[in-house]
Amino acid sequence: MAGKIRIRAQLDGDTCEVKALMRHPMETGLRKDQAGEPIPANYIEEVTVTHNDKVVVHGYWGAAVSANPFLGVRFAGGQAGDKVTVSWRDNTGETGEGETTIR
Amino acid sequence: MKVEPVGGMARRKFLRVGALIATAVALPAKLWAAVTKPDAAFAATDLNATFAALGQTPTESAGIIFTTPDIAENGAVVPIKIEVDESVLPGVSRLYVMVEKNPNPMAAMFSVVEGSKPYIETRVKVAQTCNLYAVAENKEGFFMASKETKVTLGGCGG
Amino acid sequence: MKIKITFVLWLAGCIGFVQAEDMSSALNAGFKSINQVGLDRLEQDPLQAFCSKPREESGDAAVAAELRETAMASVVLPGNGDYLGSWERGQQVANNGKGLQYSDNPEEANGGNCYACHQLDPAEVAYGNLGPSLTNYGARGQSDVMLQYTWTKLWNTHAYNVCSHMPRFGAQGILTEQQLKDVMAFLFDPDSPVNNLAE
Amino acid sequence: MSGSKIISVAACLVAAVMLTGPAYAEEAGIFDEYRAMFGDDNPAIFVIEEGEEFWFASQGPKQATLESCDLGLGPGVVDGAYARLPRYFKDVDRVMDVEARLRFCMQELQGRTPEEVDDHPYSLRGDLGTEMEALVAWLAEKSRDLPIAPGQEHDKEREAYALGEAVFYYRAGPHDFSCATCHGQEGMRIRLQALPDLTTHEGAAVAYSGWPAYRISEGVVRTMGWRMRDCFRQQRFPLLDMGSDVTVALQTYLAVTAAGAPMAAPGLKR
Repeated sequence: MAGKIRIRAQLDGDTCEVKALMRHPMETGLRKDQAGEPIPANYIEEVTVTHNDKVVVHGYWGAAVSANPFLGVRFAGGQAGDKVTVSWRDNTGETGEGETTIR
Repeated sequence: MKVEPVGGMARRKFLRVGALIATAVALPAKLWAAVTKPDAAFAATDLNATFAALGQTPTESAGIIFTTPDIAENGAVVPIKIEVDESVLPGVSRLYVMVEKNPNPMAAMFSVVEGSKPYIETRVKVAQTCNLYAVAENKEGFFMASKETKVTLGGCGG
Repeated sequence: MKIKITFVLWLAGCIGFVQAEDMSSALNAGFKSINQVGLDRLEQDPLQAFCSKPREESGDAAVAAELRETAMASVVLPGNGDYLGSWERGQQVANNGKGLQYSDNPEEANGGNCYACHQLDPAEVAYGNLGPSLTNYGARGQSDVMLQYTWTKLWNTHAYNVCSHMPRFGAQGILTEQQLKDVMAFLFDPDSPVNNLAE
Repeated sequence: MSGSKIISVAACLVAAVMLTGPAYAEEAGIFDEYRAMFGDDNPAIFVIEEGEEFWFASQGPKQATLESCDLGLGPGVVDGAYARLPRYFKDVDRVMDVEARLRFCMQELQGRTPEEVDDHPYSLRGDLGTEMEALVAWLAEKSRDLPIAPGQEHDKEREAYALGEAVFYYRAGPHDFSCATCHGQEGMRIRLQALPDLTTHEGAAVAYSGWPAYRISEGVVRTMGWRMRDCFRQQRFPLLDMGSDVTVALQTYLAVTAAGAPMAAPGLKR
């Protein structure tokens, strides 16, 4: 169940719409737990969306992106069956990756 | 007096922050080398300093279509959508999301590779009622659209 | 103190009874004390017991009258006859929903959480409607009678409405006398946003 | 986004995760625009998957799975089981809700101690979820769209209803609150939060069918048992014990009042 990503990639004319949901706490480092101990910062810092192994959108994030992040992007030139991936790396060096094919 | 966590002091043993996230795939330390992270902009603690770190205060542009809710039920998750009218603002290669009154206004920056649409949907934390900014960058410089989102106090207040 | 009460409940054509002892033992087994909140919180006083009937049932009128009198007798008016504190502090009390929950720090002042149920400052959109709107409350009058009536409502609302949903902020020690004065000022002071109709 | 596109996106999602219907099914009003922007994307899908993984995971001293847990429809039957709870279980001679039953199965089948099972059933701040939340989310998903049909044939099931109703109206604590204080009238809200009238079928149906739910303010799935515990916290009562007779009774009262309405959980809530 590690670093899971849910991806949907759908064609609308010549545009491929990608929607991704990532499993990540996106902790700011500013919160405290119920015992009053600080919860360490843990957030996705970098996200990449690729189409057939070519980067189409790349993001740098701060901790202000919400927990279990959602990302929607669009690109041209996709065909049904093409591979789309979304991958992330967080501030602790952990990574996650998901893959789907365009419908 | 220290308030004990509900459920006792036993340390959480499952699905703790980070515990869930094992390294499933070996990825390079950086996912993409083409753009470096503008660390100063992410570290800035007010909007003007964020703009300064990017190098320019953006000018208002009707070419940015920025959708956020007028009023959010919860500031922890505020959906945003940025679209660009490419007939007004062509060649946009970067999009930025900023939340004026967050501890660090810069929430996210996106590089849009040629062939991709300057289009982003995501969800951000908004600490208190304030303006949200969508900033677009092209060869001409920086452009922006802003919109206020009201964050309400929820539930029983406790 | 424990009050012996019987709940009469209709269900699928037959009558079910929940005896007070069964109720008490179920509650005591169903809850655990935590932090500053003990199982004594589960015990009812006569007023709580009287007001725990399903809404379609009304209680004995004589008992209700007696409970109203008891509530009225519980009210402690401010010693120096000065009802009004600071509306600015009262506004904070009205906005603060914390206090007396096991998740709250007992060393911090309790809130009144007025906005949970009432509209007050018309500029605040996040208000509840379990109670009536109190916007422009000051225009209802500033007489001693009005001040004493409002103080009594805050101290022990059951003096007027025996099974009101509103907490007994004074009688139960939820708010201090000073906090009550501050809330009074928030309601009555002409400079308070409650009475600012410019919005 | 066009209507047909919404449908096709949703259909795609059904195939992928068996999650149907608008994710944000609550009362309409001032937050409509906000809620509409969430579309069908409910992070509960991760938790549902995790719940399935937990069900089939060997755990405890006996290194057993929960696969033979009897949720009322026979050992291992999960489809539709959630919608039929709470119900009487002969093997323990008491009425149980989903959490009480899971707690029982974890002890019986897996040999886990009550201390371990009860240690931390609901997420604390900073958690991504717990085993209990994940299992309940998955089981609710397995009853999606099925009518709420708690047991009311056994005497103990009817006693649970009667106790639940009595607890619902039971005023106590420094604030004199009962469940009915907030949930006994129609059209009410606390601040801007709509309060379902749980004494009516319509209100109870909205409330009962939508839990468990992904709570966006907390980033975790919360269960009906947690919802009740947290209501009592705000009522200034002590800590409501998961799976206790009081919890089971209240859930029975609510489920019976909501009976017949289709389950729509895990939902998406504030």
